[in-house]
Amino acid sequence: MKRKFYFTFVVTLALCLALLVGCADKPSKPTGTAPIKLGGIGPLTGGAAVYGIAVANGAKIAVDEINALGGIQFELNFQDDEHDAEKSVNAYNVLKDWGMQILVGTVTTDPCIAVAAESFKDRIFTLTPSASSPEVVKGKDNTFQMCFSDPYQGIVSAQYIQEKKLGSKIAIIYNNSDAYSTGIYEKFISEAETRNLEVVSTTTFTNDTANDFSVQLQEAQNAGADLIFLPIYYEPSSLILAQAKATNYEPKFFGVDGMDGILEMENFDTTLAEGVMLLTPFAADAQDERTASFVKKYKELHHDVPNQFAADGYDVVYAIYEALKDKDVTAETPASELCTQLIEIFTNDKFVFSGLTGNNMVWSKNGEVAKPPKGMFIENGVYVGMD
Amino acid sequence: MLNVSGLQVFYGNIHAIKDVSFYVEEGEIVTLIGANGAGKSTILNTVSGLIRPTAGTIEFLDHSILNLTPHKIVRKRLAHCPEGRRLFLQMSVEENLEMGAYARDDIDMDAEMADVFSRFPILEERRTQLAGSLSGGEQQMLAMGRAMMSKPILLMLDEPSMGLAPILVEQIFDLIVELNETGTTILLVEQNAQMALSIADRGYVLETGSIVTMGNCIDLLNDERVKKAYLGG
Amino acid sequence: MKRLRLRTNVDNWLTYGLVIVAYIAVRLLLAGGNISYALQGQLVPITVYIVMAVSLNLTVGVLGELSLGHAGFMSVGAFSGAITATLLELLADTTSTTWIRLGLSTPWIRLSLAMLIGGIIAGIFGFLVGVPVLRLQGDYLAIVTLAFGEIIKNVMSILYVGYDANGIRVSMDSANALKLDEGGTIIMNGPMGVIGITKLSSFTAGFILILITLIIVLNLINSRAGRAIKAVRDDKIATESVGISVWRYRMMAFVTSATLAGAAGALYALNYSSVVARKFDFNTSILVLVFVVLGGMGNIRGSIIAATVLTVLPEVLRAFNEYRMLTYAVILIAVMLVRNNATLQHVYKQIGARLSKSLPTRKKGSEV
Amino acid sequence: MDFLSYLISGISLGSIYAIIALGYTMVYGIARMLNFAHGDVIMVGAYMSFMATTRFGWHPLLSVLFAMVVCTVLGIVIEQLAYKPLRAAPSLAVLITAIGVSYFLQNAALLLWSANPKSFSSVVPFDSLRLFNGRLIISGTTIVSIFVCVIIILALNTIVNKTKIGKAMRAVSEDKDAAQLMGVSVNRTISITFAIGSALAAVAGVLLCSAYPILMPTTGAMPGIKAFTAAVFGGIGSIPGAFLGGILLGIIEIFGKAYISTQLSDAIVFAVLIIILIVKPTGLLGKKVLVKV
Repeated sequence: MKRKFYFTFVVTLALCLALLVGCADKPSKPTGTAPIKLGGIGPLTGGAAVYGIAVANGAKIAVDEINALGGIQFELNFQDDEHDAEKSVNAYNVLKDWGMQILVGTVTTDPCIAVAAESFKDRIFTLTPSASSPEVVKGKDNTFQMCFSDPYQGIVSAQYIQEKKLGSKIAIIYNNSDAYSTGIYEKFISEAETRNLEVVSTTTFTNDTANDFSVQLQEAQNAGADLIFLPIYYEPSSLILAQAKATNYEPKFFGVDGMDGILEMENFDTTLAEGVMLLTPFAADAQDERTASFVKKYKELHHDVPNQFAADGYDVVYAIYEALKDKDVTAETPASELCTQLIEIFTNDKFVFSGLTGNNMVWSKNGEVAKPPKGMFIENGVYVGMD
Repeated sequence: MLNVSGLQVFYGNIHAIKDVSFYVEEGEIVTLIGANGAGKSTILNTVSGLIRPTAGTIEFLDHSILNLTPHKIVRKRLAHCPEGRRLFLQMSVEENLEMGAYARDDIDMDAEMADVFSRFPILEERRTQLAGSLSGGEQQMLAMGRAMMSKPILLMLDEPSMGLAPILVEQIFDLIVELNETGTTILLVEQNAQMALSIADRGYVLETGSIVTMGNCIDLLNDERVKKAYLGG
Repeated sequence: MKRLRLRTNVDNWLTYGLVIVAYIAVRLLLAGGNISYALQGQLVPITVYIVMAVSLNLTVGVLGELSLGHAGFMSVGAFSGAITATLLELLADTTSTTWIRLGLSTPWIRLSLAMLIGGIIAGIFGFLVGVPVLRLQGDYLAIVTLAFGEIIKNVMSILYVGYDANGIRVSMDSANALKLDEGGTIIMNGPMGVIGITKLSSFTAGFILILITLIIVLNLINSRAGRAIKAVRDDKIATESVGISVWRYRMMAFVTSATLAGAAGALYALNYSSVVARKFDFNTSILVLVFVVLGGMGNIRGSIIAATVLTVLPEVLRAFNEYRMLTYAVILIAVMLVRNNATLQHVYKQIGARLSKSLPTRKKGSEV
Repeated sequence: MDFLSYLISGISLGSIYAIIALGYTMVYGIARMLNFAHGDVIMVGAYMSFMATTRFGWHPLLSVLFAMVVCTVLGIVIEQLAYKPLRAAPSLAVLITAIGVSYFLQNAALLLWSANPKSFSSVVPFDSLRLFNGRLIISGTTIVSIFVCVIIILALNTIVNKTKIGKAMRAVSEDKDAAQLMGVSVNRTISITFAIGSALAAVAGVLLCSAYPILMPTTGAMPGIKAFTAAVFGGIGSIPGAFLGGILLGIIEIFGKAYISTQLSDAIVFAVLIIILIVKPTGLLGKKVLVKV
């Protein structure tokens, strides 16, 4: 009956296996000075693609710049994980077959937790640009973060709001289906308690209900909130700002690094974001030469303004470069040896890195980065330092 | 008018129609009789294009209609009133009649409908009712009426007497004869062989997908085998 | 009849044979070090998806009802399995009874218990969902399964489970609301899911689960109950007169399907260091449905092959870079078109007919 | 006042679900297939309008027309290439193909327009309506959505009940074979249905993004599923049912958030759906399915 079909199926299966098995012993011989193999993992398709693509693009720019310098050469292989732990581990294994020596990734939190467990076991140094949960680095000496950790952002936000007396009655709207958002919220709320900040309304949404915020805003308004804390990404934030405006509700809005990118959204009415405050390590319109040159390159290549993820990706590659540039490492150095060396360097007090997302960054033994957050507020459509 | 030859139809692995050939001349009433499952409806469905035969030719007015889709065949004024009536039960009586004339852009809808209503006054009474609310007899009248609306030159009727009271059966058969007299050629499929043979000019007897006997109706009515198998003695 | 049963038996043995031969082949390749990391990493997910596909086939192919929420049962199994495994590990550390400690520190015992409990809890959910679902028909039934899947996803992503000296604590608000003692552990942390899972799953465990699934499903299909279920699928009205027992059989199939999905979910969760509710969404339900439809409804062997090929396929397509998922979509559409093309089917049939003269044919009733 | 303003938010959200649901229900009613790619056609429609206004600088209304034309063509192309060859195939095969089309559209959009979200500017030129000294605000988009929704229903009702093609649609929906015997081309009728459904999707996409101004390749996915739920809720295949289902779903979603829990709003929506279907197994206004013996 359907034997022909089976036949086709089995042949396809065989081909698939052949391809995969083939991958294992296919040595990729690069020409010239053998570059060090950087693997990258992040969502390039699906709902979270915006973050993965930005990191991949940013990292690529850094690799090209570094290779042009002539010293250590890098080769970047960035694989899609669709923001899914299973696919992320698959991508990781593909990179292992390719001969990855250092991992740039993964971009999003829960895939990163799964992958870091593997890279820990395999002794591959892992520096994630943007997976910000402490669980990512917990118990894994080989995993480091380029971004703030979620609890840190929660604590610093509460601190900022209290110290600068930004609001007396605070409402929070967070995404309860998102690890990043929930992570910041939980620390914020406990820190707010110790600092005697009055939280008058806490409402949530999920990725599936991130359209209508009328109820959340109404509750905040009814509770008399004069500041709304938004530990969420900029896409839902843009909707919240628009809907608040439409109902003439004008509290202050305080965001975290996920808010960065809102001004660069194509066609976004920046007056909506007027006066919005946020903590972010990166601002695309910063005046320093390095940021300007990065933004210019990014725009030329991708016709978009880079967001913080792109900057994180860029910084990750540069941090690895800075760590390795005076060391005697080659494409032949085993991953585990590189791992030991890099752990040693990153946890060394003397290693201080300055990049697009902060100056004088240092890493703690547990892998978290310490860098000063920049408080910003939006005035006339641009970031202005809060201090 | 209609010329079918060497028709072969398969349902999956079942050989439903085995090398069937027949013809219908203009102005005739021709009947296909046979037991349940002999393949009568399959033949009509194949002629009207609903089923694609494996082999054989079907010519209507000297043109092959073998590769035409059903809605194109209807436009050649070959109407098929299918088994089980297949009315649009969620549509009104009037809309069902309008559907009958769907393929004809050139006719006067009101006049045709008036003609149908003159034959079946009960339908006029029920013209806004849903077809699903009609009784069995009324539904059969509507099915006939719907088939008439397209003013076919060849009308294929599949079991018009099924499930009807004898008095209604008589009425339907009278109408068939009347339609034929006003110039419509009829291909009639019936289980009620007695009745069918009594009004038809010629008949074909089907058994498990093959034609076993054919001839004019008077001969068939007197054929011993036919008598035994289909006429109850 | 005797001939038919013989054919069915041959057919079933072919299915078992396929699985066993594939297992041995992979084992040999693994021993020879001939398998890429990429494929090694996929071995457990492949077995999970095979079990998912076979169990869904019980609902879709055999019961004849479209389910769009199969991932929901997988989710229930994954979380109850992951929580069970974590608790057992904690228990092994704290208990003073030697034999319990020894038992629980054995990974495969913890894995089996986790899969068992994951399966049982998913089965209970299957029953609860089945009560309303099996009253409905067709697309309405499908949408209710979709709704249950979404509800499960929503609830799982706000579920917090902790463990401390006082026992297990559960909250639907936040991790702070668990109010754990000093030294308590958060096992399940809302949208973060269960983190820090000790990886217990293995290819062999997956293989054993497939065998168990096949034994259960194939025996169910060929049992009296199975025949009754199929009779209902083919002709609802005629069998309705048979009465209440039909409902029981249908429920039995539905619950079995949910239980196996739960066990598969537990196996899946314990293959990674973390598991999140988001994974088990509508898209995952659809993915498994694609395996079933592509493999042929009611065709168990087809499900196994389709699940394997389609799990590996997106990885093979990595060479296409950013066009990968686009290519995947095109292949999916093309395969559906080719598979259902009337002309080609005719060709299959002729080839099939020629082959069937020399080989025992598949039982016709099990195909759609 | 809160109650009223929640009600209005609900109706606003609901009217958009309703327009999407109308497209679902039309296609389901006639072609008997669950077109899971419908949500992605919505997304394409929104991108078209976005491109027309921001890149080509067209008038918003012209951009809506442009979106409708593109989506209509897209709908017909999809139907011809992917669904028509499967007319005789089991309905599940068509369902899977529709999902393939959905993946295709999403990933094509990702490649064409990048993953970066776009901020959509509303095509509605009216200001909000302020009542009770500004304590109750009804946005221009809400008013237009409801208005458009009502117009679409009236138009669909007229098409389906009064025109020849509408009768053909109903005939095909009831009995494909009998419709063919009346001279109806089933393929053509289904293609026209797809064209209408896709044009509606374009309108829905523009209104969705006008009300919730963010546009990404995945924008249509969740509203698509919700609207499908709404269509079933009201009785799939029924035009007034889709309207009622959409509006009710919107209201339930908002009220669930407002009065029960923002955390569980989705679970609440789907739980209500399940309860309704248990009480009334064919949806609110669904016809009893005729089981052919």
